[in-house]
Amino acid sequence: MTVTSYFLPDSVPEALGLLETHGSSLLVMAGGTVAMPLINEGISLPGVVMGLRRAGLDRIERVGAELRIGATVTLTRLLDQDTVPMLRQAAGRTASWSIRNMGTVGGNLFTPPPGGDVAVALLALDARVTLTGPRGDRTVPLSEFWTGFMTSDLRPDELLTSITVPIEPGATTFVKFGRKHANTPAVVTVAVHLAVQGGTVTGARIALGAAGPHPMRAPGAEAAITGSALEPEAVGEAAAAAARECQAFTDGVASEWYRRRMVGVFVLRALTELAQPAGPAIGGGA
Amino acid sequence: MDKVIVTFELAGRDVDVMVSPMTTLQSVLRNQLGHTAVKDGCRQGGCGSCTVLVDGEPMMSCLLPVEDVAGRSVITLEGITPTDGLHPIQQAFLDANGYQCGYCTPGMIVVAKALLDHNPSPSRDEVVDALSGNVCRCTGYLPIIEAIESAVRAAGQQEARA
Amino acid sequence: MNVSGTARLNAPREQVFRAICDPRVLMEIIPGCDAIEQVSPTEYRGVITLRLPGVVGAYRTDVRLVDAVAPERSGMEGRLEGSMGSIAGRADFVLGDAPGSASGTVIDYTGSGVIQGPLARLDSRFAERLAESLISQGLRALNLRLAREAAQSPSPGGLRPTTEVSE
Amino acid sequence: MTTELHVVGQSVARSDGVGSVTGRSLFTADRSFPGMLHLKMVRSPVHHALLKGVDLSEAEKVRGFVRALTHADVPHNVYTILGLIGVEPEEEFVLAVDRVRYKGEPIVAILAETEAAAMEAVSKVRLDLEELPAVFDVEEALQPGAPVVTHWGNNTFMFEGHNCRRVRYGDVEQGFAEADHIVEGVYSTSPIEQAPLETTGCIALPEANGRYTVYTNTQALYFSLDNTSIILQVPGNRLHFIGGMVGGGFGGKVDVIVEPLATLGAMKTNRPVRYVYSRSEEMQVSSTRSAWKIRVKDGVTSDGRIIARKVTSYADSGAYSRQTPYALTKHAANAAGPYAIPNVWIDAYCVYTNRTPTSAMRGFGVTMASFAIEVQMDRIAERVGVDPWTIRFLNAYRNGDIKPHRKPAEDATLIETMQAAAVLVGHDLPEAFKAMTSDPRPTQEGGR
Repeated sequence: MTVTSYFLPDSVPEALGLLETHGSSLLVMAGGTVAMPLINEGISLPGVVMGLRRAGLDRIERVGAELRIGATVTLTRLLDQDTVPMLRQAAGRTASWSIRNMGTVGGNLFTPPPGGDVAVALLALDARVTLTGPRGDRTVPLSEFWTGFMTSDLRPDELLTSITVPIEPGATTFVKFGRKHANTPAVVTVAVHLAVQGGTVTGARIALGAAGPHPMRAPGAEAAITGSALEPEAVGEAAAAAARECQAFTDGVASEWYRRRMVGVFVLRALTELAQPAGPAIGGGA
Repeated sequence: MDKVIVTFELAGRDVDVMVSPMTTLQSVLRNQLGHTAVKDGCRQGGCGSCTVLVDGEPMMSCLLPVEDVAGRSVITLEGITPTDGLHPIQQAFLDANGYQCGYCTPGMIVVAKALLDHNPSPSRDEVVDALSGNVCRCTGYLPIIEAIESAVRAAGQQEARA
Repeated sequence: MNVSGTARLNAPREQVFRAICDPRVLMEIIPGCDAIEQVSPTEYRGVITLRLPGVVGAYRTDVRLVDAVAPERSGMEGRLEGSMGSIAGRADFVLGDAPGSASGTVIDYTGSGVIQGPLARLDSRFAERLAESLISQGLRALNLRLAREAAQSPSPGGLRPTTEVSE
Repeated sequence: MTTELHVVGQSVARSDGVGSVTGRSLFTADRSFPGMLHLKMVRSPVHHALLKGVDLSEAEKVRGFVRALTHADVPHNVYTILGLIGVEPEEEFVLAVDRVRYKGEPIVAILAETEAAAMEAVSKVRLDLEELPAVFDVEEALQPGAPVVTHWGNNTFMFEGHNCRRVRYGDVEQGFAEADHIVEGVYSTSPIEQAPLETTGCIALPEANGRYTVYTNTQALYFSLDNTSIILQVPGNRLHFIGGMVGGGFGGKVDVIVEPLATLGAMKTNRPVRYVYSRSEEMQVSSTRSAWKIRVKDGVTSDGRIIARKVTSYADSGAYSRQTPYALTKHAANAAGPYAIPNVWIDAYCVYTNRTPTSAMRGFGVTMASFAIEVQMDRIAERVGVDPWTIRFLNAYRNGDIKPHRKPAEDATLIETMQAAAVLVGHDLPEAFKAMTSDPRPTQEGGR
């Protein structure tokens, strides 16, 4: 189908109305960095399309102990905030300046691996997503949002409208290993958030990107370092656990065996960095 | 399938174009407005040869439906080139041979302009990072980086004298 | 395009086999399935709507059960057709008794097909990963449904229904 | 008397520089013409299959569809571009007839009013395909029972009755027997896509006088014109090819693959036709540099002289020949490297697989030979216990030396190049090597 109509609703209610009118034949798009290449190549041939650029979802604000990010906040604006440093790191390693000016945080959650590096950081930060439908909002932890490769819990009559990130003290790091220094899909991405008390890890969230059908936590690795002081044995065990439990795959960027080994290498590097950072991360602030 | 009229500002003046829905800004600029300095290297947001400034920010015009820039200001290389002579960045590219086949050059210069507008004296790393979305298959990037750095120096001396 | 996979289901083979052949069950477990009708004892026709990032569209599908040997195995030949192109092929599944469980079943499936149209232009591994993911979601949904069925009505023959649901 | 050089050694401003930095230089696809049609290709979705039928019924209903071109519309549906220099047999088709041999092989060209309409129509063409087993590795392709790719039954190009290009010089087995060391290695390179920033493309316009103007970014203007003339059975003087700016080529734009069909489209519709590759087409379908597997076995004396070199190499030509038989011949002439070796034995196979056909890229055929030979030289140096400079100076060839394919070496410069390189990297060569030249050897040592 060549596109017969392209809508730019200027409010969420109007957008939901369009979703209801056109149902499953309506392609929803935000920054366009996922949909437009497929349309330009003649792989995706939608009839009716809705862009969310003007739907009023581009506010980013700190609300108490949370950072609330509108779904169409661009990645560039994540670089301008320092409330959650890991989000700045992740955005900085994603695509290029022009693409960061267009790509949105909400869109990043729908980018199939090996893309979607900001989504990996959000998973490690235990973010929640707000899904808005005709019957109002519902909130889903990001860890339960993805249901498979390119599929999610989003219902046909809903829009993802915002992402909420808890602002917690803790040691965080974000490591992306790609074939190039910048503007490159990941071989593997590792995002870590550690809650630390008196030199001991009391809570660990390790998220892996490009090592499964969607960004995934590594519970085995998390268990291996919880209760430790990140001594080499614990870090080594966590790295091995992550390599075992990840669901690496082969694509044009890297093969399954290479990704599985790089998961081990980069979880080790990420945790080692947190173990002896420049500043006193263990027992220190965010 | 009904066409739509879209109005936006191009190089400082308003233009109206009649398009089929969701025609890309790249296609409108190249095929309807004669701005063929906007190149067509991939249409996937991966090569940067179609970079334009939208309200002063670099964007890939191949991924932008023209409706999305309605009412906004668009600048292409045609808008950066003065009516006579060359923009200092263009002169720097010419002097430093910051091009060979010329296909990536417009995108490189548009991004360089946006970079210097934001940061008049960027470090080499900042120049490299700004260009990370622009692919060049001929020069190996060094002459392009050196061209931008010489434009920065020239602008610096300009200020010193002003 | 080639796909394969396995899953553990918490119901005896006979129940699993019946479920897979029941259009009402298929409607519930196939992700995005809007409609399905049985047009003959072995033929089904339906519509599946997939909303994937960057792509939308409804896909007409018609599937025929072939070489069915209840409750052990069956083949499925069919075609999926929509705006993204078409996939024509065959899948086979084998139901085995789950080791170490009185009433569990292990389903192993393999499938191959020829993709045509726009979807064929993507890296074939992309389509394979998508298909395997959708199938595993379907099998997870089937498992939940079987567990619910078992919980509501104790299965005949006094077998104690297992309520533990495994991934 | 030193001549003062005005250009050589100076940095001269290029005449087309202003056009590039202002973006005013027109590239092929920057042009558009009223009533211009867009050509999009229906391509094989599989690597190897029988093509039993094409169903255009749905495609024809698309709003903006104008017509389709199939193999029946092509006057001389053969696309063996080296046919120009007598290379046979004719084996590749402009549009597939009853078989497809690589993923992306062109089958049906769709002409439509807009690109969107053309792409929609392409997505609605149904192909009746019966998939066949495919082979992707050169050595597998040569095993008995491997899937047959070519129409003449074996998976190699035939060079004057032999299934490989053969070079025999001296007695290599004798050399191995006399050698103190035998050094062996296997070297393989992968296909490389040239990926020019501007994709392959052209626009063909029907002129009033029955001629056709074709704007094209080909690297080989008259090579394209001549091949188009043969394919369309139209005398060359009715084709007016216009080149100009080329947005990078690197060998990727000598395929002559878009001009024939765009011109045919213009002929059949009497309207301008634009046929430009998308980036994914350039990556998947435009011919790459071939992958190569090279086995080298050397016989070396204790003091580092190479007295025997046996090379067996396989070029992966992909599904069709294109330029690879020519590259293979160039390879065979250089496979022994720039060294004077008395006993040389070379077998070079041009092998067909179900990969994308390969063609030219920057010194194709020789670059991979250099890769293999120079790594092998380092290995020999290590085995013999001399440094990499010495092994090369010892064996370097000079003008007048007879090369394995029985041609005297002319304008040999390996010695001078290594001497310059040594200066650049600050490596102090022994006096003997500094004094060496590529001049012909004194006669008493002659006949080497």
